[in-house]
Amino acid sequence: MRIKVFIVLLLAAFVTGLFFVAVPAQAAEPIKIGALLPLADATGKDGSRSMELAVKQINAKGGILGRQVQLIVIDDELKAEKAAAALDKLCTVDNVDFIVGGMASGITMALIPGMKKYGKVVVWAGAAYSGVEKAMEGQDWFFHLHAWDYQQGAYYEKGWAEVKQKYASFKRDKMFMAYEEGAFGSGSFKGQKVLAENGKYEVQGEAFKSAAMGGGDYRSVLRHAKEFNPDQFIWVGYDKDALPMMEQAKEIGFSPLTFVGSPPAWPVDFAKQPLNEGVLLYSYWADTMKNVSRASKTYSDAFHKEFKDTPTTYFGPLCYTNIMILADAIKKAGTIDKAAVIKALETTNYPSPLGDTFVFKKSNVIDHQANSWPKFMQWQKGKLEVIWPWEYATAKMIYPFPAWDKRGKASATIEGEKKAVPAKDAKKDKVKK
Amino acid sequence: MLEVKNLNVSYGKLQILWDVSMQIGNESVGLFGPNGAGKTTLINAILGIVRPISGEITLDGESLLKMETDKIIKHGIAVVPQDRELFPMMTVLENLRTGCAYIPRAKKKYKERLEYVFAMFPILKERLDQPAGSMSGGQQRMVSIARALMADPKVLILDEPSGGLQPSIVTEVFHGLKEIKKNVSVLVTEQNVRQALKAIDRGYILEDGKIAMADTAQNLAGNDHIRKSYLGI
Amino acid sequence: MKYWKYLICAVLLIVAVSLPKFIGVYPLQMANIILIYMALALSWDMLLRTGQLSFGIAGFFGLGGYATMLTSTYFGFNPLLSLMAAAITAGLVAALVGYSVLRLRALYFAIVTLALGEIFRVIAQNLEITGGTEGMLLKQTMFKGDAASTYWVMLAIGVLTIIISIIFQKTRIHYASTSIRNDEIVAASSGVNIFKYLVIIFAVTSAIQGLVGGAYVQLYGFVEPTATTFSINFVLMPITMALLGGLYTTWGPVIGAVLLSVIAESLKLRIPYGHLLVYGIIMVVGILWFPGGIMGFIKKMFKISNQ
Amino acid sequence: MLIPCGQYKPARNSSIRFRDLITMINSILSKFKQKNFLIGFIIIIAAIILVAIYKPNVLFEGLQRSALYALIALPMALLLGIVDIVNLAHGEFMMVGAYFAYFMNVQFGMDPIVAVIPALFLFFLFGILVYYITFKHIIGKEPLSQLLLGFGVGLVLAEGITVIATNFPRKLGLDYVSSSATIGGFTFGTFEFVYVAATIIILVGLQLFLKKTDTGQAALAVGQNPRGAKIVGINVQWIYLLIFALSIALIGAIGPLFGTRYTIFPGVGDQYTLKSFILVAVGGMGSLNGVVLAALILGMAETLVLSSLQYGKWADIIYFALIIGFILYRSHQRQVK
Amino acid sequence: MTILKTTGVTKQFGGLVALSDVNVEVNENEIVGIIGPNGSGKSTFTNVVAGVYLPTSGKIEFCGQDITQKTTHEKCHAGISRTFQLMRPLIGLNMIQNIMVGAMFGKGHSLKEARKRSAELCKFLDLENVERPISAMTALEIKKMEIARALATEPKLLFLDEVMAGLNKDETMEMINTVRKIHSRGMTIVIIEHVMRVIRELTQRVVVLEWGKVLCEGTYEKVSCDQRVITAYLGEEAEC
Repeated sequence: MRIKVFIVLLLAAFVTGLFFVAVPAQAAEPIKIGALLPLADATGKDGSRSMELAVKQINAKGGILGRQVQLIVIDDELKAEKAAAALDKLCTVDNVDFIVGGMASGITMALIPGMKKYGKVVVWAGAAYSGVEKAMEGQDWFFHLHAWDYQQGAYYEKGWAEVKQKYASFKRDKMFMAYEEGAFGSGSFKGQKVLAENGKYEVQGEAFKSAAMGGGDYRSVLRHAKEFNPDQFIWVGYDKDALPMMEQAKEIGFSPLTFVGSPPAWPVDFAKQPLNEGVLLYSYWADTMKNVSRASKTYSDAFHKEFKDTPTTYFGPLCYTNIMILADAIKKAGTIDKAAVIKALETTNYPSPLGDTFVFKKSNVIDHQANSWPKFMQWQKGKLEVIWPWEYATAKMIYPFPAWDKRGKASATIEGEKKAVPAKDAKKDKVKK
Repeated sequence: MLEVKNLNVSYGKLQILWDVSMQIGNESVGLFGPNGAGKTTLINAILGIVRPISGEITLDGESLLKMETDKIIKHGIAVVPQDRELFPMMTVLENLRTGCAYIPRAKKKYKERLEYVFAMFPILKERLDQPAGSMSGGQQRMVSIARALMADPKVLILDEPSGGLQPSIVTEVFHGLKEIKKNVSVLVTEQNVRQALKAIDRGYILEDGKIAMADTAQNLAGNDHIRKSYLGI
Repeated sequence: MKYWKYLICAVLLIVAVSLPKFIGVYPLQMANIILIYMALALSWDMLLRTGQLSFGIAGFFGLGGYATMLTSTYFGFNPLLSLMAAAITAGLVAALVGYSVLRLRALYFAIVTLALGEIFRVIAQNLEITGGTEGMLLKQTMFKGDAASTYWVMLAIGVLTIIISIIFQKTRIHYASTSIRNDEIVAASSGVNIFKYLVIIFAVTSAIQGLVGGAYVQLYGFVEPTATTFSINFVLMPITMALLGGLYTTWGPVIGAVLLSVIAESLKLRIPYGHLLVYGIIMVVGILWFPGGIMGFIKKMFKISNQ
Repeated sequence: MLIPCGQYKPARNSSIRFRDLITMINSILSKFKQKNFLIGFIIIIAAIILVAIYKPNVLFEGLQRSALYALIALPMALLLGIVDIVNLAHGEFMMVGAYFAYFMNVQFGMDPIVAVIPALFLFFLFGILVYYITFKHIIGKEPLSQLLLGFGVGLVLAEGITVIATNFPRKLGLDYVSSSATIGGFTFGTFEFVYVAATIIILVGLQLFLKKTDTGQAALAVGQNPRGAKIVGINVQWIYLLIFALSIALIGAIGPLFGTRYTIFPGVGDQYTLKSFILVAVGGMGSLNGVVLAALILGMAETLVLSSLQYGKWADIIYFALIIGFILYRSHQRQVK
Repeated sequence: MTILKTTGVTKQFGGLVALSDVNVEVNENEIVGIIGPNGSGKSTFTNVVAGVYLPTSGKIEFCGQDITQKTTHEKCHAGISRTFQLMRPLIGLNMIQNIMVGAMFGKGHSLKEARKRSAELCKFLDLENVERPISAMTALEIKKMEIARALATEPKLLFLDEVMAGLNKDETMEMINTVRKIHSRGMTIVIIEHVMRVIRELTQRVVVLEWGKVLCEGTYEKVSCDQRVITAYLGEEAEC
């Protein structure tokens, strides 16, 4: 008796399962683009909205090759197995023509076997971990839009070198890196060590447990940093770590010459925080870039019009770019044939809202790498200003980082710095001591 | 007066009590019977822990049937359960206090009741701060009886009060029972029939869930049936 | 009547084996996920049948995953061999730690198994050989990711788990674990060597969890200590499935796994934002309506007694 | 410690009096007469002094960290340790409390520390609501279903907040959060002493409540022996409701304190549920002091390991190894007895 | 021949002395009764001999072997089996499965053999409808089942701990017959009881415990007239 009931139930469950997954394929009228993003995450939300925006704009202009574009976004839930299943659904049930999206490196790793199996053209926005690149060696259908970890590191070095050239008083002989203990943080530190060896400066680092993982107490790391007395302090973590990190640095009286953070996003209302003044960060995009880049302004305005909101992460413009590059290539190829689209993609030359122009080149391992470059930004008077590269700079850098305990006169310090060039020399002397 | 009328109780399909009726006025009443006869079930029914399928239980004319246990206790029934049911990590004094703290009527008389209880069990006075769980079985029994008395009950139910007690203490308990019954109705179940019969006024014999016999203590003491079933003599 | 049962099982098995002929890759992938969680839920339940509540599923799952990764990377084991290595490693470690840990009961055992899992994670995260926090990539996943073949391997693991569970239910192990769960003193007085059976069952269930962990690595091709391989998800989801399906049975966790996986996936596709809210409500309502799990509900409905 | 005959304490009102505090201190002091306790105490004090000399920051920060752990674990100790209800949505309630304070601040400019008071009341009501809808129906049934129910409730709370307020992290930037003091050239943060203070207040408050009030005694009684509690006239259901609501009120009110210092997001509570659960198990069911002591030892040990540059990454292992060792030791002690 | 011999067995729980210096001998094929008021240490004695507790001091010899420090299941394997004062059926198993637990783990029989032997035992003890769950059984049946579970381990010595508790008169009679039947198979039995009739009917020798000590021992007739026993057992003012 029991077995009967069980079988009935099991069959029922299975059949329901099969029915809902086996949504019948529709006639191949529109061009289908499948996207994988973590929808519960800020990056995924910005990304999916921007993709929708891009598709809407394309369709409003009559689509591509006279066909409409259909975007199918599936949540990867930041779970490897769910992401792999989602990829299978896109490729076999929805029969998409192209794959876009992507955020976390770990999830991308779980998708590699599937991507290789289907061999569809993939234009991938996420994944900075170079392990992914190694696994993608020799795959001509893989187009990557995010800088690899080693590229980012090298680029930062270049940036700081240029900053040093411009600002005589700038100093970066000793740096301390506080990094979250996950792959993101410790990968960054590994790269940084190599760079420091080449750049002949001293570096020390220590891992902390990110608030995202249940941490949130950074004082021991900050104390070690203070003892080390670096010129530059960098923390590599998440948006959740941003403000407590600064508060605790203030608490123990740790104010290095430059205070840099590199989270993928910032917490809500971070702009309103009084502590943010002078904090530097690595990012790809800020809303203020609309003042210096036309593409950025177009995107930003369109996004605001559509959603009455501003994207908080660079995944917004990046995912917009993702769709646009693909759409341009299809247009250029005149077909959705794989080989033709790959060829067309190789000739991409897209000025993106991120500021940079995307052109696919060879990277260390893969053939198709095009990316925007990170920018040095700084919070100034509640706004995120780009300070380097010079061509996108929206403001001048405040240097040195205004000490926490002198924040009462914060504004005076900034203005003083902007005007008073001689002050730099005085600081230089002080540093030399 | 506690009155039980035509009570039927069953656990699932198994009927435990059949048409049981009894009354307890201002007296002490014994309830005897072999293990499994339904003594504890009857007590549980009075306390509202088991719900009868039919019958009526009243205290001074007020029905107890629909009440929750805590309400019944507040109405003036106190119980000394078979397994004592003390709070092992709490001290003796705290245990005693729980006896009256939740009964508004008794709470007012806390000090008075405490004196009364100590008069009855002087040994407890020396152990006030000892956790109840660390005491010997006999002392725990005393705490349990004392806790019930703290409630200043109208009816006191004692379920096997002499179990696990040393004879001298048993004597003390039953001596105390005589004291107690002066102002409280007492219902006592007991295996130590001989001792109990000396302390009670009337007795009921419960067998297989039915009242087999009801008589005065004197008559029961002289009854051959009881000698045979319980004393084995 | 008896043969009818076997016949049904055989037919089901044939249907399950030939599934790749009829359905696409995506349902197969979903089937893989269901099988992964089902095996974890069932193995957890097998230990629970002795009354021991384990929170260490993720720990042994991750341990198996790392064993697979390390043996195939450093010793070039083929996938199936590396899966065996995963099962053996997890089983051995469980047997070893079981010697001290299985003297604990209830909440204490649960907490200690949880802590053990965390210790495995920290070790994996801090060693060079395991790739540290970045984890490691498998050179080539099992059968080059061929959906049918991987599904068959997962199916084999799932069926193996069900078979072990049935064996546990049909042999003296059932009597040992039930008596231990019901009353350890009675069990010992009847001659049950409680400790021996606990160690055996703990080792076997942990080996299954390790095996599933190994399969996970072979399917998705990487290990990563913090977010994926030792994820608390692999503790909470299987427990949820087993509880909702019905404890102490073979089919309860199976039904739970199928049902919850299907619900989760279909909710995700219908309600992209906030599907977990609905999922949570379903769980709460489920536990309030079916406190004995779905199997308990079925038994009640059909008035099927314990036997 | 026997009280001489005739000197038993006279009747007390249920209200808390100063004298009760003194008796409580006395009973704590009397523990020092026990040899084992004294030795343990001396060892702990010596260890703390050594640490303070070696690394003063460990002392302060360890104390603050321990206090936070203890603070969050205490409401769970009340619920799980005293009346045996497992609430896996513990951390999520704290998270909701933190969000409450955040929005009170953003909308009405209310200081989060002030928001503790409305949170206490609101979460008490919220606790009653949650109890009636969910936990009431499974108390006394299959204990495992409590786990699942708590997990489900936690998911609903976290996802509910995600739907309402998105899962972007939020953090109030209040000046006093990063206030600090300097003693002899050593600078340390002072805000987190709020946690120490709150822990002491809650611990003493709960102890007084449990020891000195009839309702508290009823809660202890229900926890130790639900059957016994019934037959002395305690409304057991009501006690479950009250303690549940009280626990939720406390954890909800801790939310604002937590949220001023830490970034909040819907998943922030998870880890703290787990930590509290572990602390309650390690500290001993039913013992609030034990939970605080366990938090102190684990928090201090963790901070000490973190404070060393090379071994900081192994702090987690120390934490969990301590837990395992402690539980094994305790079970061994039990068996010896 | 002496089958069980305890020498100076003492058991303390914290400060409480539950057994002190208990010396008891049980000879092969006899029925020994252990009586005493509640809390006199009867059950503790069973628990110490059958291995739930280890004695604080003293020595337990069984069939000439020292089994003092053996664990419960080892003592079971050595040949000591017992029932429990309160009914303790394994509710997850049905009637015959309960008995099979004893056969399988006590004696190491295979599942099939265990089932066969358990069925025989059921027949021997007049247990019918053996596939019933515990919830459908009467108290007498559960008691009998527990005896069968103990017998299934094929012990040399059987402890019956208050098997009559909770039974009515007829059931008690039936149980007495059952015990006789078991004894007639050549089983050595120690019976712990406070229903005097049972002791009188069944036992050849009685050991009286009080406050954890052996008060006296001898035949029922002798013991039941001992003034100390009467005082201990029936209360002070009893007469014989």
